[in-house]
Parts: sequence; structure tokens; C-alpha cells
Amino acid sequence: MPLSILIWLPAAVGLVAALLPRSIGPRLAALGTLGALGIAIGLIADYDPSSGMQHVTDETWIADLGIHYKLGLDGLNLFLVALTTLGFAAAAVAANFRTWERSRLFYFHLLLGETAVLGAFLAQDLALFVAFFDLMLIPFYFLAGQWGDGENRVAAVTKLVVYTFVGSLLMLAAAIATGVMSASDGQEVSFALSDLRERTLGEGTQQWLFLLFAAAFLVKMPAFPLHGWMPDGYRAMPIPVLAVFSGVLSKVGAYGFMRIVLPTFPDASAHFQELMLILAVVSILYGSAMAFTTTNARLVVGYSSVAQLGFITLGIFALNDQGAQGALLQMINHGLVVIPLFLIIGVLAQRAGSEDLRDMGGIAFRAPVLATLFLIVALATLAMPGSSNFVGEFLILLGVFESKMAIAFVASIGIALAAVYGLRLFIRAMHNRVGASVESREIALRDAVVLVPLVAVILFFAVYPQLALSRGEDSVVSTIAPAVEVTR
Amino acid sequence: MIAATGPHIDVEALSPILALTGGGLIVLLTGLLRPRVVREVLVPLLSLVALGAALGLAIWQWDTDTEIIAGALRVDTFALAFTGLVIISAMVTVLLSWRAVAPREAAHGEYYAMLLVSAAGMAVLVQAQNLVSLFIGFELLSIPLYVLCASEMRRASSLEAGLKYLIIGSVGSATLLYGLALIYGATGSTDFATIGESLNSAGGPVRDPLFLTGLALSVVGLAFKASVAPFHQWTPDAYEGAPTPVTAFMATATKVAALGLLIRFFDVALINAQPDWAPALAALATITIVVGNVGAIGQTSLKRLLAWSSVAQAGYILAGIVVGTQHGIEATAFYLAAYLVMNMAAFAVIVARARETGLGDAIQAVEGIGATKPLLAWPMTIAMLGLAGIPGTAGFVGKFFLIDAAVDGDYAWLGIVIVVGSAVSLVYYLKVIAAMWMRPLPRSVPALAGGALDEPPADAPVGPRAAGWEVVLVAVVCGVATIVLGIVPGPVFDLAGDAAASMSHLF
Amino acid sequence: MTTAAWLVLAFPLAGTVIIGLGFKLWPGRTAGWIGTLAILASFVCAVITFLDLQDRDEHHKQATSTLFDYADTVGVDAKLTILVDPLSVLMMLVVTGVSTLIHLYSVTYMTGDRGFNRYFAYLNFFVFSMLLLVLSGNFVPLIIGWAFVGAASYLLISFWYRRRTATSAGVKAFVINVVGDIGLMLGAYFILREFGTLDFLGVFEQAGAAPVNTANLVAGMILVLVGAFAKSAQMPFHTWLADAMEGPTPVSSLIHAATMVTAGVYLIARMWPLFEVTPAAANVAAIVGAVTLFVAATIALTQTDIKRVIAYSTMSQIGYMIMAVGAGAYAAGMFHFMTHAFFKALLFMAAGSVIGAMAGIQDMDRMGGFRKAMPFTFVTMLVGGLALSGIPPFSGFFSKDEILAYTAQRGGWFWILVVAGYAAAFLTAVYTFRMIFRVFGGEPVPEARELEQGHLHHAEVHVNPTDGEVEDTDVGFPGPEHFIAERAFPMKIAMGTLALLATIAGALQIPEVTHAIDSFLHPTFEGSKYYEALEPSESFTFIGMAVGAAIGLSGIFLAWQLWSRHRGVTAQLITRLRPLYALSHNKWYFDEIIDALFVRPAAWVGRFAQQTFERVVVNGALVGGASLIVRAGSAAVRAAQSGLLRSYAALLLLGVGGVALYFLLQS
Amino acid sequence: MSIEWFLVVSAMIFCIGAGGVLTRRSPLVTLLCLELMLNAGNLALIAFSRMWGNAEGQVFAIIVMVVAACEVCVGLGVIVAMYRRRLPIDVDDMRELHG
Repeated sequence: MPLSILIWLPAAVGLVAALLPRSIGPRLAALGTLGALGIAIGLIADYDPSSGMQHVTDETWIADLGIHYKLGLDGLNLFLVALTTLGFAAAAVAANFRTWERSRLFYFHLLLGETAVLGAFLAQDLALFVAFFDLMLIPFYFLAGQWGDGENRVAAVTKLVVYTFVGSLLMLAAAIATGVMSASDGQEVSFALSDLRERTLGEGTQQWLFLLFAAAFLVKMPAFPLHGWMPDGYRAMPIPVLAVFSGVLSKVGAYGFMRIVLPTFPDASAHFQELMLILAVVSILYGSAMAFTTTNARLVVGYSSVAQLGFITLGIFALNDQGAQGALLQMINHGLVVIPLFLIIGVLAQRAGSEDLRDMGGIAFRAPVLATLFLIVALATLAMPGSSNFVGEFLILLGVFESKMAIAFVASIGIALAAVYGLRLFIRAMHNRVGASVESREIALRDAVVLVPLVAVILFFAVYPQLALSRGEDSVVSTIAPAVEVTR
Repeated sequence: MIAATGPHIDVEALSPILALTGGGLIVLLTGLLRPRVVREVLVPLLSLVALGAALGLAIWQWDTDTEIIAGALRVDTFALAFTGLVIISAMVTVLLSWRAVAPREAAHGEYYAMLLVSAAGMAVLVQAQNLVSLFIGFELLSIPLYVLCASEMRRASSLEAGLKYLIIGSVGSATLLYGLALIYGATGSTDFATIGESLNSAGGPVRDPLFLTGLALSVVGLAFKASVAPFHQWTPDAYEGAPTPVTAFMATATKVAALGLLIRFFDVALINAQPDWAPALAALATITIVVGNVGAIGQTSLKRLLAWSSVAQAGYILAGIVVGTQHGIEATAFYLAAYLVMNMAAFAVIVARARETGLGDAIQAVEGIGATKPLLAWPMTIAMLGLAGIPGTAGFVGKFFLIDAAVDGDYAWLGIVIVVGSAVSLVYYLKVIAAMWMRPLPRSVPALAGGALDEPPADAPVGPRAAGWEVVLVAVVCGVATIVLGIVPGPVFDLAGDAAASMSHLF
Repeated sequence: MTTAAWLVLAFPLAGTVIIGLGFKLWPGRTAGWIGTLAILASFVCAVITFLDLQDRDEHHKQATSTLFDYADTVGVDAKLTILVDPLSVLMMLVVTGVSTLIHLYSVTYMTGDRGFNRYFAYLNFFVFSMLLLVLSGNFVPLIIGWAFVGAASYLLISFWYRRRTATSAGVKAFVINVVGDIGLMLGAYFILREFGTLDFLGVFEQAGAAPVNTANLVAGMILVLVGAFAKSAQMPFHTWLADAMEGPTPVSSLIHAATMVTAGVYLIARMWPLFEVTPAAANVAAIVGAVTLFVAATIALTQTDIKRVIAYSTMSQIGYMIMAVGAGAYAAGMFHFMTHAFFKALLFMAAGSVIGAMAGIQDMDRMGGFRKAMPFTFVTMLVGGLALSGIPPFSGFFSKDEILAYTAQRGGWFWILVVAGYAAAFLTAVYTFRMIFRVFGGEPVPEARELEQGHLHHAEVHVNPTDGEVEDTDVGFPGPEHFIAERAFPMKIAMGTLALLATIAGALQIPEVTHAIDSFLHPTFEGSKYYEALEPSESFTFIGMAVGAAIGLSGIFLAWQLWSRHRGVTAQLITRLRPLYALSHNKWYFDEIIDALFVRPAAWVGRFAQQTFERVVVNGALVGGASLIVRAGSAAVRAAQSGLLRSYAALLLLGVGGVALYFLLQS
Repeated sequence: MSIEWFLVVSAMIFCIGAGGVLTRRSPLVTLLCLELMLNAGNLALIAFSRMWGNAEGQVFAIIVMVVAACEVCVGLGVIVAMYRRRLPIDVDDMRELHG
């Protein structure tokens, strides 16, 4: 029940806010997201690591198709849910400090998006997951298309939606096939993940289904070479929206691998392990290479995300506990750093009048606080030891090291490259001579209100990642157990 | 004295069709009366009443299962369900036609009478279980539509549409007829059941070239009506040329009837030849999905765009028939219902904007309405998302159901074709949405109804005027229905289930 | 006792936070004093810890304490553990002690810089990181400390962040250090795989039992060495150190001379149980150390930037230490670490004082004749120089000779290393006194004269000493003030103390007389193959010392000949030995080589991805291709939709034919 | 006389009709050709009904005639309407709707 409330609260608030007068609507929307955040924190507080799936809701949705409205919370999605609420809260609050035309509609879409993402994370029924997964994108289409930046934003965001939908819809077909085919004669067709996990599919079937799912998730992340939608899409989105899009939505793909693919298609996962690992490594290297050559600040972060998601994929397809734990932690970490990073880029763009690194420089000159916040986030992004991101990468690489040592060594190059593009971003924006058109101003209070808490969370996890690890451990281990068994 | 005892007539079972035809006659006659109010208000009202009556009777007859008129028609839940859909679509059409141009030009009485008769034809079609009644229904459906297409007689494109539809349609029916003739020749009967048996019997004509040719020809004839590629080419032209309400009717009711018939024809009469025709139909479905979706890209006329999309949708629905299972029929029935509401919402908005802007059905007509006309923008948005199959709408559940059926019937690859098609379809559905929400209101178009136009395009009906509350109502209701069907599809599922259940020979 | 150790960690961190959060509040030099006191406090705590340790009996001079589980999951036991034993205590003492003095020095030296508060926040953060590194009893905290010092060093190198030279030097240092971190991390993986734990003691216990030179472990230890080399600027990871001189001089003195760069030495010493079961890896360390100490010495000969000369000498001296610990002369290595910390910090401070007198100029070609103008600086630098050159009785003499003597005890090919060591010792004396003669000897330069008249020179335009770009004195550039020891009491104290230490510290470890360090560290190295075994014979020791002293003196003599007596003769030498000179002056072309091997290829890949691949494949083939197909299909279909009624009919009948054909083929 | 001959003839008529639809540009002629196609169907029906000796085919045929008549009426009606609007009576000129 609390989960249903958590999921539908944002959408409901969004709807109400859309009907209220312009002066109140946005504020209410922000409050709604904060409320969701509150609930999420409450869930973390009373989460009990030992007792598996919690707060399970299981209603029949469409009997004829065996689709259930089944939600559940465990260590695997606990912190991702929290991250989602945090990200959307940050975005909503940040947005509140800007004026948007037709603002109420803006918040309606934003909160609808939050509902969809939360649904995707909490769904314990494959069909339900797919539904939320596909729904997720639509509000962002409106957000980017109506309130985005750039002349050809509509074209860009259409490309984004169509591109990702090709993947998602393939997954829809695959999901249905999974449900139908896994039901052996006499069995009721069921999409409940717990059932699918029991009902094993034939090796061949698993393989083509795996590929369809992988297509959806890899596009969503995005992973090399399926990131074609990313550059234009990222350029088109308004900053607060982009922050959540990159910080939260990209995780759903990775989460899908852990929650659905590994348990449901263990043999296929093992069969395609090398392929996925190689894809991941290439993503890391390619993303990094792009990140330290692009001059558009957004895209530096965008491509760095490609690399980071590569690490996460790497951890997942190490197909062992360390890798999975690392991947989960890294999902949280990446979300935590990317959200403030994009917000900071927004601040920088105000100061430099452009998002191009070549127009920036010396912004730290009169803005020590901004510089410090940015520095902390940047160091976390490049997985500086002492940050939670490092712990994530440490576990991920350890996992890969245990399963495929050579790949671990190649991937570790990515860490060095991360240092290069991370510092490059920081220095070319904040340091060196003050850029021609740059006006170095200290961070405004309204930006600080959003950024400081986020940075505080980063610092907290840097000091005590164990919080996430200990709560995640049991669930992660048991979820990916089938795949681990196969590889043994 | 000899009491003349005519053949027994099961009036109850026949009542829906009777209501439609009778209504048609009454409307036709009422239309002859002079006073304007009679023609412009009473006539549509009467048509609504007739349709309402027919619907009521259909519901009253629910889960009867009898043969009437010496086995020419079969009244069962399936037939009634499809009849119901047809009638609903007709009712909506009446609402859209009220205060439209077409009825005024082709006298109201005639216009609505045609509509009712055509509906009656569709009812006959979905109940037909005999080649003869099949053909009668087929023509009873088509001929009035030819006229309706051409009913905006002052508009050249309307006439063109009418004639094109007529000629190509006649070629189609001729082909169908010839096919039916051959099937009759091969099996010696015009009754579906008997045909089925003779196919079943040892040494039956399943492999007989005569029969197979007949099969081929009739497949084409029926596919034509359902605008399945490559027999779809009349669709865009007819849809674009015809008066928008008529287009709406064709797009929805005709599809329902044609596909209902296809089910009856293939899954009853020819079920035993399923291995023969299923692959062909699957191939046709694939072609249709591809052609329809790529054809819709880059269209600037909304009606034409929807025409192409309806082609694609026909392809999706065909998948439900291919597998020849109850599950498939259920899926088809449900999808048709969903398809009906989604399209009606869209067409209602087109009608409204055409009246308000005088830009006709050009996509510019809806540009920027997101900001000014939420009551039109939202239904259109929902309709587009629904047709694209986005979760939360009837379209998603429907597609889910269809793919489920396809996979279940070992046609998984068809499921994949469907989803790829849907992905492509996003390109043009999103284009419409973008036009509504992400483009500014064109300067020339008055934001509010009743404003003046700079220069009205060639065949704009008449200058801008109010959309009419009934049109907006239709849009909103259908939009809401789309969402509701997407979130609580249960009830409609049960109806579809009943409909499929009457195909008891399937599993 | 561990509480005191925790406090050692706590104070600098507290200092950072206090200075950082209140950066707007602290007026004048307050922040500097806060920082200094914080470090002083932690020095006191270090002393307390030391005393506690002394009270314990020989075999229990070791204590661990865990604050909390950092990342303890799925077989990874990363706990926040500190390990207090003689080795870490020695490090603690030196680090906190020297840091205190350098903070004191900085309070004056950085006055007037608009980044004063930021500077001390960074500096305290550095000390915290260094202590974390030194104290950690588990690989993960070690790596964290390891990376933190790297970050602190980056922050302080590019402290004057509006200088492009400074920021690029910072990036260089950071990235090379990250490479080191990665090495350390991968090394830790091997160790974890081998012993199933990341806890030092846990590992060390099992290490003794482990078979010698198992492939896994050797690989692991080599990777650990990569970490050590990167941090300690050993070949081929040394190139960042010279550029690191972009930072303020006290920073060079603390981080890039006394403490951080010696972390590698500490690491190897700390890991002795592992290195003793992987002699292969240990030998690598010894050899690399030897190579580095020689190469660095040759480079130092020809540099003209005073700070870079000292930097290369640092590299060279650390080479000695690495060689020592690699060869098993742990105590000697740590001893040299300590003495080096004293005299090298001192040298940098003196250099800083000179630079102050030169108003920021660091080029020795522009210097000269400061002896009269800056007597105190001269004396301290002389002391430092003598210690560095290994002239008895200064501290460097004893520590360096102990290293060489112990290494020689390993016999065999270690002799080659020893020879290299002595050769480098000679060069050391030469370049050290080259520096001293060129700065203090000869005709006084204008700045010196000005100073003699009692006026400290101030440049009218401030320029970046490296690339000569003109600068203002606001945040991100050096402040307008300059300071020399003669006129700044805190600087005097700091330098004086260090000078004293540099002179007398040798007394701790006079062969055959005192064994303070040896015996103090003994508990840590209990059970080591080499610790006692390498004790050289009396005669051997004294021969070694004699040779060492002789070499040192002859070096100084040569320097005197070249740069004091026959000025200008060097010019002829340069022309005569052009290739050698070029090799040395261009630092053996290491920058160029690394640039060609790694930097350029990486950049090229980046450009290729950026300009070609992304456009052609990712957007071209994958996105464009798909849309192209769709659009083509659309065009075709719509072309067929010609509007020609008869063509429609034709297609229809064609379809009929097709379908009929299909069905007939069925039969 | 065996059924084949009837079929051959009806098939030929059907093809002639189809050919006419494809070749002739006057809608009036096209309508005639459509009649031919339908009547080809009729012929076949009657032949078969003869072959099977049941009346169904004949009934069918009669109904088809009616239907055919209706179609022609509608067709002529539309053509007249076009004529009234001075539109060219030529199927190839009806190309306003395309693409």
C-alpha cells in the first residue's frame, strides 16, 4: 500500500497542481515531490534487509492476460526509488526558481514522469514494468519539446523518443513472449517476476528474448553504439529535466538487467556475457574519449554517463556478487553526481553565456563556494577514492577481475580517462584566465538551496556507503543467483 | 379459407437490423418535410433514436444464438458485439454530421438514411453465414458509402473520392463475387457451415485449384474492404476526399464490419484450410503494417494521415485473425473497440478545427491548440498516443493483447513486426502532437471561433464558425474512453470474451 | 593509545573544515594560525602515541582500531581501520612535525595572497590525507589516503589557478597519481584473491606462509609498486614532479619533498612481508630506485630553475630510499626518509626565501651574490646542502651511507646499484653546490644590491616565472607581497629548527654507536629475512663512510672549480658535451616520449571518435541508415499512390494474381 | 457439355472486363466493364448451380443483377454531378487526391 501511495502521489499532485492557479500550482508540485522523497526516506528507515520483498501489493489488473498490479520493495530498488524521488524533488525545486510558460502543464508532465519511473522501479510484474518503462518517456517528450532549448529541439526529441521506443517496443514483444512461452501446458500465463524466475525457458528461446531486452536497456542507458539519440536529445532538454533524465531514467535500463534479465534468462546471460562485457568496455573507452574531446559541457557529462553506465553494465555482467553489488551502488552514485552536475552546468551557462567550454574559464574567480561544490561533485564523478563512486567501481572491477581478469585491466584505463575528462571539465570552466564573456558571480541562494543538499548526500555516501551496501546485499545476491549458478 | 402461413420469422433476432432499415426509411421520409428545423434537428434526432433503438435491441438480444432467415444470418454474441460497435460508430457519425456541410448539400433525409442503411449492411455482413447474405451485406454497406463520399457535391475532391471509391470498390466486389462463385462451385454450397464440412470431409476440395483460386479472389475482395495492402490504395484518396464525418464512419465502422466478416469467413467457413490461408494472411498483414506506416510519414492532411494509419492498424488487427484462435478473436474484438474510440476522438477534433479555422483538415489547423484549446488538444493527444500504443491508453492494452495472441498462436515474428511498425508510427503520431503543443498558433488562424480568415483555401467548407458542443463532447468522451479502456479494460474484455466464446469450435 | 592516534587524524580534518566553512570570517592571518595550531595539536597527539608505544613491551608494539565498516560486503572487508606501530608512528611524527614548521613558515610566506584561507584549508586537508595514508590498517583506507594526498597535491599545485601552467601541471600530477591509484587497486585485488582479506595484519599473517614468487602475488606486488612509483616520482612516472613546482614554495617543501612523495617508500616498507615472499617484485623496486636516483641526479645538474633543481634532487634522494626498502634495508630507508624530510624541506624554504628576494623569479641565471644580503638564508641553505651532499657530520651523511652499506650487503648484482648510488652521490654534491655557488656566490645582482641597501625588491609588473605571462595579484595569482627569512620571524623559526635537525638528526643512527631508529622500528619488522641480516661489518661500514665523505667533498670541490673559481668554463663544457648536455637539460626526453606514447594517441582516438566515428557510424549508419530506409519506403509508397485510378485497379488485379498464385502453389 | 467451357467463357469475360477497367479512360465505359466483370461472376454461378443441381447459385445470380444495377445508378449519379460541376469526365484527370 505505501508503495502505491508513493507511486501515484506525484501524478495526483501534478494533476491537482495543473488545476490550481498559476501562483500555487508549481509550489504544490514541488511539495509533492518532496512528499514523495519523504516517503522514500521513511521506506529506507523501516527497511529490514533480512526479509526479502516488502510492502508487496498484488492485485489482478487484466485477468485475461494474467497481468498483475504487483509492486514490491527490496534492497535492489530501495535506494533507486530514493534516488528517483530525490532527483525529481531537486528538479522540481530547481524548476520552481525559474518561470516557465504554461508552468502548471510543465509540472504535470514532470510529476507524471516521476510516477512512471517509480512504477518501473517498483513493478514486480513484467508487463507492468514494461508499461511503466514505455510510459516513462512520454512526459519527457513533452517537457523537452515544449520547454526545451534550441531551435530543432522537436526534431531532436522526436529522434530520442522514436529511437528509444524501437528498443522498448521490442522489449514489449519479448516480454509478452516470455510470459506466454514460459507458461508450460496447463499453467496460467503469468508475468509475475517471481513466477517467471521459476519457469525456465529453453536455451534458444532465452537467447533471442535476451537480445530484445538487451536492445531496450542498452538504448536506454545509453551504451555504445546505441547512443545516437543522446547528443541531440541532451542538448534539447531544459536543465532540470535533463538532470533527472540522465540521472534517473538511464538507471532503469541497468536496473532492468539485474531485476529481469539475469534471473529470467540466466543461460542467455551467461552465453552473452563476453559480448556484453566487451560492449561495456567499449562504451567506457569510447564514452571517455568523446568526453575529453567534446567542448559542450552538457555533452561532456552526457558522454561521461555513457562511460559510467558502461562500468555499471560491466559490473552486472561480471555475473558475480561483487560486480552486482558494485553495479547497484554505482547506479545510485552516478545518479547522485549527475543531477547536481547538470544543475551546476546550468549555473555555469548563466555565468558564461554559453555551454561551450571554450567560452568558459576562470568562473571560480569570484565564486569560491560554487567552485568547491563543483569540485566535490567533479571528484566524485571521476570516482576519486573516498567517494562512494570509488567503492562502486572498486567492487565492479573486482567482480570483473574475478570473472574475466583481462577485461578488468582494460576497463581500469577508464578510471584514468575519467580523471582526465572530469578535471578537464572542472578546470576549463572554473580555472585558467577568466573567459572573455564570463561574468564570475558567486552561486545564488536559490541554486545553493538545491545543490548543497545534493552535495551533502554525496558526502554522506562517501563517508558511509555501507548504508546502501548492507541493505542491498541480500536482495542483490538472491536476485542474480540464477545467473551466478549458471556461470559456476 | 386457408390461413396463409408464411415462413417463421424470428423478429427478435432480426430486430436490430429491422430497427436500422426501418429507421432509414422513416428518416428518409421525414427528410421530405419542409420546415428547416425538421430537417436540421429532427432528422438527425430520429437517426439517433433509430440507432439507439437498434443498440438497445442488440443488447436485449445479447447471448441469443440462433440462425435466422433459413440460416442466411446467424445472430450470436459475436455478431451482436460487432453490430454494437458499428451502431456506436454510426451514432458518433450522426453527432459529427449534425450542422456539417455534407447533409446540407445532399439533403438531410437522404444523407442520414444512407448512413443508417450502410450501418444495416454492416450488421448483415457481420451476421452473414452464407455467401449470398455475405454479398448482400457487402454491397448494402458499400453502395451508400459511395454516395456519402460524394455527398459534398460542391467540392470536386468529394466527387472524385466518390467515383474512385465506386469504381475501385466495384472491381473489388466483382473479384469477391467471382471468388465466391468459385468457392460455391468447388463446394456446392453457399452456406458457411456446409462449406466447412465439405472442406473437412476426406478428399475435400482443400487442394482443389478451383477452390483455392476462389479462396484467393475472395481474400482479395474482403482484404480490399478492410483496406489491407496492396489493396489499400483507394483508402487515402477516399478518406481525404470524403466529408470528415463520413471518413470517420468509414475508418471505424467499415473496418469493424470487414474484419468481423473476415473472422466469420475464415475462422468458421475456412477454418479447416487455415494452414493454407494463414501464412498468406500473415504476409499480407506484414505488408500492410509496413506500407501503412511508411505511407503515413510526411503527410500534411490529417485525414490522409489517419487513412494511412488505419491501413497500418488493419495490419495489426489481421494478426488476431491469422492465428485462428478464440484468443485471437477476443484480441481483435477488443482492439476494434479501442480503435473505434481512438479514431473517433481524432476525427472529432479534425471536424472541430476544420470548422473553427477553415483550414480544412490540414495539420496547420491544429497547430498551437495545446495552449488555447485543451478540450480539443488533449483528446487528440490521447488519441495519437493511443494509436501509437503508449501505455495508459486503450491502444497499449489492445496491442499487448494482439501480440499476446500472435505469440500464443506461434506467430511470434508477427508480434515483432507489429512492434516495429508501432515504433515507426510514432514518427507521424508525434508529428501531430508536436504540431499541437510545440508550434505557435499560426497568426492567420483566429484563436477563438468565429474570427475572420485572411484567404480561405479552395475547398474550405465555409468560413470559420463554432466547433459545436456535440463535436467537442464526442472528442472528450472518446478521449476519456481511450484512457479508461487503457486502465480498466476488464469489462470490455469480458464482452470480447463472450463474442469470441460464440466461436465455440475454436480453442 | 589508538584514541590519540585518532586525534592525530581528527585535528587536521577539523582544521580543514573550520577554515573552509569560515573562509569569509577569518580576518588577516587567523586562518593560518588555526591551521598551524591544528597540526601542532596533532603533532602533540603523535608524540603521545609515541610515548604510549614506548611503554609497551617489545612484542606488543602494535595496535589496531576500527571506526566503522566502510564497505563490508560480499567477501570484501573494507573497514576504516588504523594500525599503530613503530613504522606508522615514525611517519606520523615526521609528517606532523615537519608540517607544523611548514605551516608556520607559510603563515608569513603566503601573507597577502588573496587565497590565504583556501591555502590553509588545502594544506590541512593534505596533512589529514597523509596521516590517513600512514595510519590506515586496511587497503581501502590506504587507497583513499593515497588518492586524497594526490588530490591535495593537485589542489596545491594549481593553487594559483588562473595560471595555465599551474593548472596543466596539476592535471598532469593528478592523472599520473590516478594511474598509481589504479595500480594499487589492482594490486589489492590480487592480494584479496590470494589471502581473502584486505586487512593488513590479516594479510601479513598469511604472507609468511605463502610460497615464494607465485605469479599472482608477484603481479600484484608489481602493481602495488606502480602505485608507489607514481606517488614517489620514480621512473617512468616521475615527470609530474618537476612541473609540480608550479605550486607555492612551501607546498613544494612539504608535499613534494618532505612527505607525500615519500609515501612510496613507506608503502614498500609497510608491505615488507609481501615483498619478502615476492623477491622478484622487490628487486624491481630496488633497480627502479637505483635508475631513478642516477638519472634524476644527472638531470639536476643542468636545470636553471632553482626549484626544479631541488625537485630533481628530491627524486634522486627518494630513489635512494626506494632502493633501500627494495633491497631490504628498511630501517636505512626510513632513516633517510626522516633526514631527507628535514634537509630537503629546509632547502626549499631557503629557496623560497631567495625567490622572495627575487620577487618571484626562480631562474638561477638571474641570481647571484646573495651571501651578504641574506646571511641567514645562506647559512640554512648551506646546512641543507651539506646534509644533502652527505658531508659528515650532517644527517644526510649517515642515512645515505647506511643505505649504500646495507644494499651492498645483498651482494651480487646489488653492487651495481651501490656503484650507481655512489656516482649519484657525487653528482648530488656537484649540483647542490652549483646551486649554492650560483645563488649566493659571485657578483651581487641588482636585487641583491637592493636588499643590501635594506630594501626588498618588488617587481613593478608581475609575471609568471614559467611562461612570462603578465599577471595581476588577485585571487588565483600570487599575492603582491614577498618575504625573506631575514625579515620574517616565523620563517626564521621554521628554518632554524629544521637546520638544527638536519645537522644533528644523524646522531640517531651513528654506525656502531647508536641504533635508535633500528631498534625503534624493530617490532614492525619482526621476522624479516633482511632486517638484522644486512647489518654490515664494522670495517665495511667505515670504508663505506670514508668513501662517501670523500665523494661528497670531491663533488663540492668540482662545483667550486666550475661555478665559483673559473666562472664561465661551464659554457665551454656545454658546447663540448652538447649531446650529454641536451640529454640532461631535456630531462632525458621523458615528457616527449610519454607524450608520443600515450597522450597523443589518446587525443587522436578522441578526435577520431569525435569527428569521424560519431558522425559516420553512430549517427550515420545506425540512426541515419534506419531513417533513410523508412523515408525511402515512404517515398516509394507515396509515389505508387499516384491518384491514377487505373493504376490502382492495376495494382489490385496484380495483387489478385499474386495471392492466387500463392494459393495455387499450395496445392 | 462440361462445366469447363462455361468457366473458360466466364473467365474470359471477367478478364475482358478487367482489361477494360485498366485501359478505358471514360468512367461510363469503366462502369460497363464493371458490369462485364460482375456478369462473369453470374455466369459462373449459374453454371455451377446447374452442375450441383441446386438453386442457390441462381438465387445468388439474381441478387447480383440487382446489386449491379444499383452500382451503375450510383455511378451515373456521381458522373452527372461531376458533369454539372463542369468537371472533366475522364478518370485520368481525377488526380487531385494522391500521394
